[in-house]
Amino acid sequence: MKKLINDPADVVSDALRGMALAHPELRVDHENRVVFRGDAPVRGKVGIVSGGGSGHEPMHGGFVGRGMLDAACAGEVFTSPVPDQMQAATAGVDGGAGVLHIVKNYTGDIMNFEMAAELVAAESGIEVATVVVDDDVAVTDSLYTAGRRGVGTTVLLEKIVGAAAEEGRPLAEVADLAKRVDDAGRSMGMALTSCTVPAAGTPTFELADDEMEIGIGIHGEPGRRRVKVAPAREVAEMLIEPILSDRMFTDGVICFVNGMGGTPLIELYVVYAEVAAILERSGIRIARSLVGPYMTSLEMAGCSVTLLQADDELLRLWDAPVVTPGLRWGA
Amino acid sequence: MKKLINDPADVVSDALRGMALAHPELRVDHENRVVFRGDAPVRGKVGIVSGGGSGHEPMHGGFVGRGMLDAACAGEVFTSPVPDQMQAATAGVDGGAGVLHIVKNYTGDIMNFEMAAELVAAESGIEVATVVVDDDVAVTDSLYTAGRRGVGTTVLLEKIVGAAAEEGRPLAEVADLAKRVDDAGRSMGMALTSCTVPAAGTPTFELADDEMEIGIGIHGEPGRRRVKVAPAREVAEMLIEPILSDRMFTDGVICFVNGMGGTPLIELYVVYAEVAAILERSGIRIARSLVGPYMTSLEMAGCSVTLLQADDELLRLWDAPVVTPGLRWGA
Amino acid sequence: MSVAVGTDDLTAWLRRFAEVVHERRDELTALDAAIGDADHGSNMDRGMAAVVAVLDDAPPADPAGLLKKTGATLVSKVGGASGPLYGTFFLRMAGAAGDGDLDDAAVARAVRAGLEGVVARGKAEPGDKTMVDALGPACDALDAAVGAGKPLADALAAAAEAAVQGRDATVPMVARKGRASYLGERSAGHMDPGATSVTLLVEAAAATLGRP
Amino acid sequence: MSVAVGTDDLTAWLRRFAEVVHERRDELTALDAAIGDADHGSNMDRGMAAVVAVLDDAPPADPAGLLKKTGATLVSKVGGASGPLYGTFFLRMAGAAGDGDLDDAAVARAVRAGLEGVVARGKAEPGDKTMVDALGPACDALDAAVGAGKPLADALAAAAEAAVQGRDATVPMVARKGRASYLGERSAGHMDPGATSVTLLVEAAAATLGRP
Ligand SMILES: Nc1ncnc2c1ncn2[C@@H]1O[C@H](COP(=O)(O)OP(=O)(O)O)[C@@H](O)[C@H]1O
Ligand SMILES: Nc1ncnc2c1ncn2[C@@H]1O[C@H](COP(=O)(O)OP(=O)(O)O)[C@@H](O)[C@H]1O
Ligand SMILES: [Mg+2]
Ligand SMILES: [Mg+2]
Ligand SMILES: [Mg+2]
Ligand SMILES: [Mg+2]
Repeated sequence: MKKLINDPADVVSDALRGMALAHPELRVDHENRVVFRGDAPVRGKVGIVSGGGSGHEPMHGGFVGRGMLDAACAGEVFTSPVPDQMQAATAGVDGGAGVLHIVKNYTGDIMNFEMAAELVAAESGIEVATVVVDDDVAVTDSLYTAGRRGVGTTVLLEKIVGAAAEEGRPLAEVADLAKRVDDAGRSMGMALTSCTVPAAGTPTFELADDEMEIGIGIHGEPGRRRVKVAPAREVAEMLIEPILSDRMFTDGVICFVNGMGGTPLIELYVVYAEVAAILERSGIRIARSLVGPYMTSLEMAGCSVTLLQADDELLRLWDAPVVTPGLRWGA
Repeated sequence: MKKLINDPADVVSDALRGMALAHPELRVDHENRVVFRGDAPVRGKVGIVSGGGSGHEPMHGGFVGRGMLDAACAGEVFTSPVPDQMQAATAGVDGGAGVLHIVKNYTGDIMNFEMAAELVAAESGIEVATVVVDDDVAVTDSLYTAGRRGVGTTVLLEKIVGAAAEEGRPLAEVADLAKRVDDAGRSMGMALTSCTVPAAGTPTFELADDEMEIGIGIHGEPGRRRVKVAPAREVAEMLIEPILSDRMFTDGVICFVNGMGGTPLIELYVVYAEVAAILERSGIRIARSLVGPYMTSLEMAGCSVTLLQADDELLRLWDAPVVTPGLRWGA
Repeated sequence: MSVAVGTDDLTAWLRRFAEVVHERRDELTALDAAIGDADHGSNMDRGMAAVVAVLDDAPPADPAGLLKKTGATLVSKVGGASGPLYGTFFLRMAGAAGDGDLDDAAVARAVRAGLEGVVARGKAEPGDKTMVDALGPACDALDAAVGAGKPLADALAAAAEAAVQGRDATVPMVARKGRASYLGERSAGHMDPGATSVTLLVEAAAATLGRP
Repeated sequence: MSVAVGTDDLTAWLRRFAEVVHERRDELTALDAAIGDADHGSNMDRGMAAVVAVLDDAPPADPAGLLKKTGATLVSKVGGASGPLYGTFFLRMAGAAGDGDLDDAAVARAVRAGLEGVVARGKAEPGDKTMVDALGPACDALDAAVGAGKPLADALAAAAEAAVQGRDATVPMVARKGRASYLGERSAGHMDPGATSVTLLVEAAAATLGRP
């Protein structure tokens, strides 16, 4: 295993130390592993809390700041944080208007956030609402399974919902908006290589030199199928086709080409060009775009594509100022 | 070779298509492979032109925009652009106040920019000044060699000099400032893996599973020495020590931990924490920092560290608004 | 003739489980790599190391307290799916344990409560390819044996036997819960990591409890 | 008795060079991978393919025009170090070529002018482990043989021989110019890619020019 780390057991705390030092405008609670906005809690504003396993940087800690998250809880690598963390985050961001928990649909995340919400309800008067993001079309949606994973839409949702909270909207509205964004987003990912969980020390899966995995998530889990490597043009087709089959997209989408961590930006732009060409042929206008490694899977090489059906309100919230280490504009 | 590309011969033009589509605020001259500010030329402002081989994204095209570059020329992967490109860029950004060429110290870049400057002088009245960036302490500085490579300082220099040009300062001042920044910056890099030039198809060098290269540049060239892999703490020492031996740094530096393309952000933060600890022990205060993959070497895993001795003026220019795909704040 | 299970017994059980998890950590992680995210071994090892630290430093004096602290520690230290599930298992055991030492029937009742907690928390049904597929049969076997008046040691041996069979039965299953479910049909042909670790838990019980 | 070198001869030379570069593209890139950035083969191949396209589509009618267009095409299409250097070589040859076909002495003068252009542009000295280490000796051998009245074909054969030796002599050298210089002592033990490609250029001349 070749990584720029110290002891594999310390990766998360070491990285949080680095984040705290590099971003003095944030406040890091190292004991609870929570990254806070420097000015949290913001009085009268709905607090937005997200979190999940580490290894997806900049998500979520890098999305803390004005116009996006108030706090992010960092679990061990690929392991949901524990309820204590969400409790500390919730208490730390409550400005009196309640708190929204943004949870990606993984059994671990669901259960830990659920326990945290139970504890918060039992121990404090803070009102908590929860949105579950489940946008991965690689996974069959069924009542009888764990349902779809939460992937790329999470980034867009955190930005949009963060902007709405910044506007001072009440918790119920913010939570409704969050559900609307989740409903409007679909994603699909692929990998050229596996990643190596530091504590495991070996690649999670093996891929031959001429193979790629289609339909992967963001935890190094194997995908839905393994195929021969193909040009970016065909990869873009393989990712977009199931998205377009799953939901109607009409004029004006946010198109997000995400890097998995080991794929450089030059390749993401190549993929974006192909994705844009397919959407153009399909008569779907791209209203906004985002290209880069925003929701990674350690050093995995690969990408995912997310389409979010936008409307005027969502675009206005997307364009609103955001000041975080990972996304920053308008201020 | 596993890459998200189409034909290796088309990587640069495909990526430029993607960039143009993802960033409608920029103008891309696909024939000359030049990325322009949408509003170039800006009347009365010194035009800032940079460029170099591709494969370092977001550098340089991703640094085009208000407060940074007016144009960037994209060469083939790891190959300096040709004089025609710099000529087109220079003509396209000249707002009457002259143009600064930012050139990294590589024989190819030097000669191609030199020929471009000769052609501009012969064929137009545009005044051109040139700054050569040569900050890589891995390379011995000598009159009898090609001198030091231009690496990480380039990013900081483009930001700072871009801000000065935006203030409306005259060419001579902007060029002097550029030289001052180059003098004040030092860098050192390392690699855990090689990269693969698309047209070559195989890794430029081979590294055993327990080896790393210290003193690499940004073109997949082998480094100065090969050593056993070590914890981030020791890697940080290996990178910082030669920097601190090469120049006096006093209170207030800009500290830049750069990712080489294949190393995820979580590891860069781990390295940053170690770098910050060493600087703290050395009594050098970090005034500003930058952590991320800003000057990459395709999908190489590794990092570099750049220290720039700052002062009030440089910090003010660093903090000034910048609106580019790769760096954005304050506006 | 029932042998009362007290704090020392539970401590021995938990220490034994911690040891085995530590020894087989890489194996559990490898199982999770095949159909999950390669962290089940390190998750369980981290959690049980924290439990052992509690046992070393500030062991609660009564069985219910010990089980509760174990559950709370796992919830606080593990995360992922296994943290809340194992945590809930011990918290519910604690809730059912009553005061003082546990006789055989109390042990069986506590384990049953633990299982119900796991099901309430995770909503897995038998056949979903989860720890429930090993813990459920183990619990049934324990109830049956204790109900038939078998000594606790024998009852736990039967439970361990049932857990092993339940664990092995997860191999051909297509996962419907947890991370493995994302793989669809590709999840078949692999043993479930949580069913494997929970079998180690029952085996550790068989090796440590009910021995006079 | 001097055989005049005309546009057809130069065209044959350039086509031959383009062919050889294309065939040995991977070899040149591999040499550059060892001490540079793994692009010399693709750089030269891209450039010479563009030259061949010019020869196919719009070949200038006179030798000087042909050399000039070749140089300009290489400058515009190659980039890197080899673009300006090879480009300058041909541009300076063009400048020295005068009007009409070239006799042996004119060929030698043009090549010398090309070499001087390379040195003026790149500032490499003999022993710096660059193309100059092959082109320089080739130029000297050409001058000497032509001065001694040898037929051009023989003179170019001698030049090619000298280029080969000069190229081979780059192996032990420590690079002081170009990208290989960043490697310091580690650059020793590898043949210089530019010295290798320029040797192919001289060999192509020997194979195509001065043959009646
Ligand atoms: N809904 C559920 N009910 C019961 N057990 C579950 C459920 N989801 C997952 N598990 C168990 O958890 C195990 C995985 O645990 P672990 O790898 O530690 O967590 P994660 O899946 O969050 O990475 C699975 O092998 C399975 O036995
Ligand atoms: N200053 C110089 N003078 C002469 N030749 C040089 C000089 N610098 C580099 N070269 C030649 O250029 C070759 C490398 O060319 P190429 O790989 O195409 O360009 P780059 O080094 O820009 O990648 C070297 O092998 C060397 O022979
Ligand atoms: Mg996990
Ligand atoms: Mg090159
Ligand atoms: Mg797991
Ligand atoms: Mg080269």
